[in-house]
Amino acid sequence: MQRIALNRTAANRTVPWVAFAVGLTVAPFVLSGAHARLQLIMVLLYSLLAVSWNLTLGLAGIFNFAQIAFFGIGAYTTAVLCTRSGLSPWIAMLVSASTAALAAVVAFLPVLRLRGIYVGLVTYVFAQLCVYLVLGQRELTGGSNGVVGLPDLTVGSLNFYDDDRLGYYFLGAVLLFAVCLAFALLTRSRLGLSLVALRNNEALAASRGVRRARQQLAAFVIGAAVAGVAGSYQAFVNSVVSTDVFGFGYLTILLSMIFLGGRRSNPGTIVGVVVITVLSDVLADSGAWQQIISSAITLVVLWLFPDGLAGLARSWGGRGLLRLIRPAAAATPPAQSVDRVRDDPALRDSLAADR
Amino acid sequence: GSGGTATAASEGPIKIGLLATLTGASAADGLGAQRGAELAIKELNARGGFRGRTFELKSADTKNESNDTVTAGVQDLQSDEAVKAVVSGYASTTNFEINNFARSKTIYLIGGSTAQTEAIVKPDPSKFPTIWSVTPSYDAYGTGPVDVLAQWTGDGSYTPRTKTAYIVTSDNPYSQGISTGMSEALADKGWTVVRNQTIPFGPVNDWGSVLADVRAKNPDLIVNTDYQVSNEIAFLRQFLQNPTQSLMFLQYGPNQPEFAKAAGADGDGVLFNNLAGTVTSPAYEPAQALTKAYQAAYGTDQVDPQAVITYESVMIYAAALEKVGDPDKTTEVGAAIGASTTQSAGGTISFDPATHLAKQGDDFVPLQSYQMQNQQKVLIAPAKYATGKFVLPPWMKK
Amino acid sequence: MTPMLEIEKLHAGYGKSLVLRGINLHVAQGEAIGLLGPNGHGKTTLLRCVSALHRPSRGDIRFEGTSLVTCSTRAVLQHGIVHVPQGSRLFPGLTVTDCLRLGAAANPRRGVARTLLSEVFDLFPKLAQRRTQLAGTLSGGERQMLSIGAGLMAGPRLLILDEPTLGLSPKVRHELAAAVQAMRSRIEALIIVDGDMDLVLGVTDRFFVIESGQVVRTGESAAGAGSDQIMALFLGET
Amino acid sequence: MTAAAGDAGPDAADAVLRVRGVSKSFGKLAAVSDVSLDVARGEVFGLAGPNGAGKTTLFNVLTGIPFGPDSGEVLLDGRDLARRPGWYIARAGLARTFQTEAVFDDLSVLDNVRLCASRSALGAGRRRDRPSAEETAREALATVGIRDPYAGAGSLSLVDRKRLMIATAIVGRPRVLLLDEPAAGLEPQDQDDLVDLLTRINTDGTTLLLVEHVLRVLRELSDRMAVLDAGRVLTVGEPEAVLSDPRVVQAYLGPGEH
Amino acid sequence: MGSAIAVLVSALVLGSLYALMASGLSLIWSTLGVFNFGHGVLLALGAYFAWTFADQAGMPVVVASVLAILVLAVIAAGYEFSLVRPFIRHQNGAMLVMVATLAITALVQGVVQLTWGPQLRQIAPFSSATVAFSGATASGNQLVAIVAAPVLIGALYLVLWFTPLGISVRALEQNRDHARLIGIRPAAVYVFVVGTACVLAAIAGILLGGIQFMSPTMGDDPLMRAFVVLAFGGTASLGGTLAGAYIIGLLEAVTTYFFGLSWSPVIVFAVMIVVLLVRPEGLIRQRTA
Ligand SMILES: Nc1ncnc2c1ncn2[C@@H]1O[C@H](COP(=O)(O)OP(=O)(O)OP(=O)(O)O)[C@@H](O)[C@H]1O
Ligand SMILES: Nc1ncnc2c1ncn2[C@@H]1O[C@H](COP(=O)(O)OP(=O)(O)OP(=O)(O)O)[C@@H](O)[C@H]1O
Ligand SMILES: [Mg+2]
Ligand SMILES: [Mg+2]
Repeated sequence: MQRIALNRTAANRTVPWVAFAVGLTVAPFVLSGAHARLQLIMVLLYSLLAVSWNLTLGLAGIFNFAQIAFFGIGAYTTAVLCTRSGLSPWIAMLVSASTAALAAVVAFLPVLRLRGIYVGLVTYVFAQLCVYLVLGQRELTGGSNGVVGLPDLTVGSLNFYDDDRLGYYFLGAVLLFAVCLAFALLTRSRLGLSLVALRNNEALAASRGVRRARQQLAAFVIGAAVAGVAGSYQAFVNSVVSTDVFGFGYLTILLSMIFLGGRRSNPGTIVGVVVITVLSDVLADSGAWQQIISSAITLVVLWLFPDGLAGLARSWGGRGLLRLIRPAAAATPPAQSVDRVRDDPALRDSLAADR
Repeated sequence: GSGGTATAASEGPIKIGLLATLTGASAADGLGAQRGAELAIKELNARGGFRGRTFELKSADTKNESNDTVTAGVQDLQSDEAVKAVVSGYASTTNFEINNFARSKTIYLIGGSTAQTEAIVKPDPSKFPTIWSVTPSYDAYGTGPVDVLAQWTGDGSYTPRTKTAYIVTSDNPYSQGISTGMSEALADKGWTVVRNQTIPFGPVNDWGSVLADVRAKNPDLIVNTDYQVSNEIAFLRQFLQNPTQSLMFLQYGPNQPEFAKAAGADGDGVLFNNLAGTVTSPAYEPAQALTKAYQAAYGTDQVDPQAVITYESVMIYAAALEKVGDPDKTTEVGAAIGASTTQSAGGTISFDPATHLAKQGDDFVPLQSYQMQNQQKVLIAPAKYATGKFVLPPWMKK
Repeated sequence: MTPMLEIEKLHAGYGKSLVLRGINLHVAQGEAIGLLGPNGHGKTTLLRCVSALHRPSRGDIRFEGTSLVTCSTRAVLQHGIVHVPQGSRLFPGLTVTDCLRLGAAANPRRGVARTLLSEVFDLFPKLAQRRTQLAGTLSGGERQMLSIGAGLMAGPRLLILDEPTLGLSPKVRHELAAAVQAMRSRIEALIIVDGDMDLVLGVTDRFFVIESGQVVRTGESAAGAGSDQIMALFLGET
Repeated sequence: MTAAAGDAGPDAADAVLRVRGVSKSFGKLAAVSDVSLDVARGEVFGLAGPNGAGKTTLFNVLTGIPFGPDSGEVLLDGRDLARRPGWYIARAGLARTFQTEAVFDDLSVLDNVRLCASRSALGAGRRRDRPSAEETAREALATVGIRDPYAGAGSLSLVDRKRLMIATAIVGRPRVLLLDEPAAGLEPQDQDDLVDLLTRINTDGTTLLLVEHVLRVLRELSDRMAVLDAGRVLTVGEPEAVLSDPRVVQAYLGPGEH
Repeated sequence: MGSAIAVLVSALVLGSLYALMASGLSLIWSTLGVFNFGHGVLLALGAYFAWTFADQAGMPVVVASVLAILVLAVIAAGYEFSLVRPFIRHQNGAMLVMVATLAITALVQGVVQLTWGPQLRQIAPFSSATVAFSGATASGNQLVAIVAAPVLIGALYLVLWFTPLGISVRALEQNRDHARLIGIRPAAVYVFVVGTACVLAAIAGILLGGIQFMSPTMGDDPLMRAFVVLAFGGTASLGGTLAGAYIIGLLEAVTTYFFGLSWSPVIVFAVMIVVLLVRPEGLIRQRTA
């Protein structure tokens, strides 16, 4: 059988994005109410952070535990600038991205000489050091008191806090959309390719002129900048920052989200975020049962679908896709699915057998 | 919830919000807070509620006290039109939620972290008409022990050898505030603080090195401001392996029933104090009443200090509401709270307009000083309520 | 000659793709057989099924009458079936001697490790020079020698060699062929897969050609040696 | 012993790659010791030798992956590359393949090649002066004969993996391509295809340095060849002459192989 | 003199505790390539079971501890069966196992909280005797910790380096398929590895539960320290892990004595970063495994 035709038309590429944008736009009106609004904002926040982490953890395959530190640094930068210097909150947000990026450069230094799981150790230690740094710089960071009383974000006379934080929701939505789009482009760019290449075979990559240090540093820095913005966003939403932004809690919940959804797949990750957030919310009143049930669900999903929910969706979507294309092999499958076919070993085999 | 116009909102039950750690590591505190508020609401409804409307409790779980969970809890309470007031023993570590409640003009009566409350309110109290702390400033925790020391030195029940003190401070705002205050107070009275050692907040695996230093310095007074019961007992036990001739003051922990249970006879002689919680003197009626009600409802006479805070908060709110007459006029209700004086189980509560904290003092909310004797808490100061006297701890020779 | 190993209607695959489509094959006691066939047509898969590294989806493998398809790899080994896999990197972090010793751990005859070790070192003197080196740092050919050596240490009754000459220099290749011939007196049966057809036909009694997961031709190696028909199979379309 | 023994060695000006006294030891083991070779522009230079002679190690130190030489010079068009990082040497125009075929499993065939065709891999240059990475990549795939550019590299057959590895090497237009046992494990037909392919690559102007144990391939391709033994160059010269040298027969070929 | 010995006792107790945790972690790590996040909660389980047997069932502490260790060994088998075996064979199995251990941590913490509640609990000491020498004292539990850890880890070292089982453990880690071909049963090795690690964690838990109060999260802090120990001592060898544990213990005790408890982590981390930059594989490098 002739290989499926692969015309990646502009329409095929844009449809999922338009759907995503529409979804983000209508979500706060479909799911109205202050409680749902805050849950949606949490979804956006966690998604931003998880997607930013996916760049190093998923795409580049680096066991980077410092992402939470970048998030925390972003949050603290914003909080300190806004309460101590009276800088415009918007500029503070930008500065947060750059301080987080700068921190990424520092965190990356030991990574230059380390490989594999050792990277996990040092980056984790880096995150711990950040906590001690924050606690140590009491005058600046408020130490264990944290920083309270951040101003609201405003545009003209529009206060983002109004209308149950509708402004914050849309800010988060725009950020998430932009970041997802940027990362999708990045994945297909040479930087993205070289990160995968380094993950697969470092020696081969080097022999093809790929500079590990530079490319992985870029991944660290870009991911960190996004995490910094997420931290800043979190600081504004809560209007407070304390050392719990560095906590193990974030680490655990984010890892579950990423793996439940499927690493290396941003849509999957976002689904993971939604599932865990909804689950925690539904189980909010069940005390210790909450963590028991949500971790049990994570385990069951991992048992059944090691590639996470994204893997599950792929194999379902894939089967549907196969049924679609068999009668008319010339029909063009959506660009999205082509990528999925390529990523999924089971599906790849079935296509190979078909050939 | 402000300006509710719908008839349902103005005629249905009046909801009182509760922010508490109902699950997670501090679930025990959360349970206490919930019981106090429940008990108060039950009593209020038994008395007929407010003009035919009943009170109802709406709890929001702050779990691990992280900012995200507290924000979510606050949001949940705020978005319910029927919630007119919120009470809390403590919610976040920073008290940042005060700003949220001030913004929505919701009545918020809080117990914990008075330093933070003061820091937020003091710059402009007029911005916080609905925010009040039923707990007085923790400053007394710093000065109180020094005052009683001076008293004992005066009446000859205790004579320090070198007037030296060793302070262990846990790295959290509560402990830090107290240890700073205590250092200053000690210096004022001519004492030397030989070391103020900060330890990280959280479980301490081994106190050996800290105690080695303590023993080397051999002070008259050892203060550990880490309020976590488990750390304090471990500290005490390791100290008792090879004690020095020092008084031992432990911040807050021994107030909790678990302390006596877990430490047993090892706890005897330990000094501690309390600004919250019932005044445990048989002569003090309001505390006796609350204890009795608590016993009837929950089968224990150990009234959780968190329960005292939430119980009194609800009662203070209800009284102010009665005065103003309209739950939606929250600013007025707030003003009424600020002007009120209440004989509560923890002492007489009236508020300082400059900080919105309850006033502290023997005639307001007293600092109760205790010593553990024969595995019982014995109230040794202030004299007004005292039920016993200071004795030298068993590890100290006359 | 009684059949030692019988393979019947064996089907196996990866995921949804079927690689073996009904292989029938038997090896008699004392016999050496060779498997030939183009790349990627299932020879390795077949051998992996025999040593229980891979589960067949259908069909049966019997060794001296006992079915192997539900056995663990270890149980297969305990029958005396030793499989030297294709292109294995062995244990990169263990020394040459450790790898060989570990190979002997499965040998039912205790206390032969030392003699076997010196035999392997005689066969591959290069390994003797490298005995304390980590397996991971060996050259490609040395690694291949080590892999074969570790297989011999297990005291095989049925020895399975998958591409043993891959990456070996011509000289070592000859030595290996000679060694395999010499070994035949001690092992009861041999299955060998190799790209070097002359070598395979030189050391075996019979050969099987596997294409598209099926045995498409079989014959006596002596007769087949140099056979244009076999050559044609390779040179023809794949 | 060096290649300068006068036998058909290229002039200094002609040599694209000059290896000068390169050594590499692991502890006491001298895996490569004092090797000097001159590879002429446009030739196919064969390299043979017993297992463990140091062929792969020589490739490693020439390309700096994963390590450079302990001493010696590696001159590519007169520029010394010894002890430079691997990516730098690769961009300077010295590409290699690996003994165990390696590709980027999680990328599609096209992306594998596209990455290696990228501007960053080729060094600086005007973008509009050259075809896009994708075009170059498709061209390279056509050269090696892989038809399906969207297949996942991880699902390729052995032959295609080998082809893809070569495609990723040639797409960057290296001056010298080092090939480590490209024919190992291939059946006769595929070996012939490989010879064709390498000949074409060579005719297109890429100098080849070829390590191979399959003598047929070595004979057909090499213009000149050297035999390494125990880290040293044993002989250099015309393939037929080298392969009939008694020392080579003794150390490498063994009886009966000619 | 008294202070020096007290600090030394402190260092040895901490070192032993960390060594028990870290050696199990490092064993799992080097065999499965996995960081076992569940190690802390296993420690807590050990402590809670020992407490239940000692305090509730009224058994002598030693008997209760042995029983708790047995229970943990059984739990370890379940742990391996449900968290390691289903995942490790996958591509990226290591990552999956890690997330699974993360999930099980939350799950077990919840179960512990439901089962044993939030009250403070402490295991009765092995012996109420204290030993005093030159002005410093050590309690029975401290002595048990100081002696037990090196003995147990020494035994583990012997097993790993001088028995076929030990070589199998190392071989399996390096090439699963070939290990199977030479007769190694992965499942058996994994059970051994996880079981040993669990038992060591349980022992650490029982010791800690006698010194401290128990909570579902009591293992978190020792786990983090063990993490640091691994980075410090390297995972390449048990010797390195052991040395790392005692060095960290000593560093902590000494820096606490001189600079205070809150400075000790900063100093420990700083030293660790320097060590990692100078010797990326950890302080002590060994030939193999
Ligand atoms: N782990 C695997 N997953 C999916 N497909 C596989 C796997 N291993 C092998 N295959 C496929 O199975 C088929 C048969 O492979 P096998 O290795 O058995 O062939 P072979 O005859 O030994 O080839 P060679 O001569 O190259 O060694 C090939 O098409 C290969 O791509
Ligand atoms: N990292 C290392 N440490 C120790 N010895 C090594 C290391 N790498 C290679 N060697 C040794 O150096 C020698 C040369 O190895 P090399 O891989 O270069 O051989 P080769 O000529 O490519 O052999 P083959 O034809 O078998 O691939 C071998 O004996 C090998 O064992
Ligand atoms: Mg094969
Ligand atoms: Mg080689």
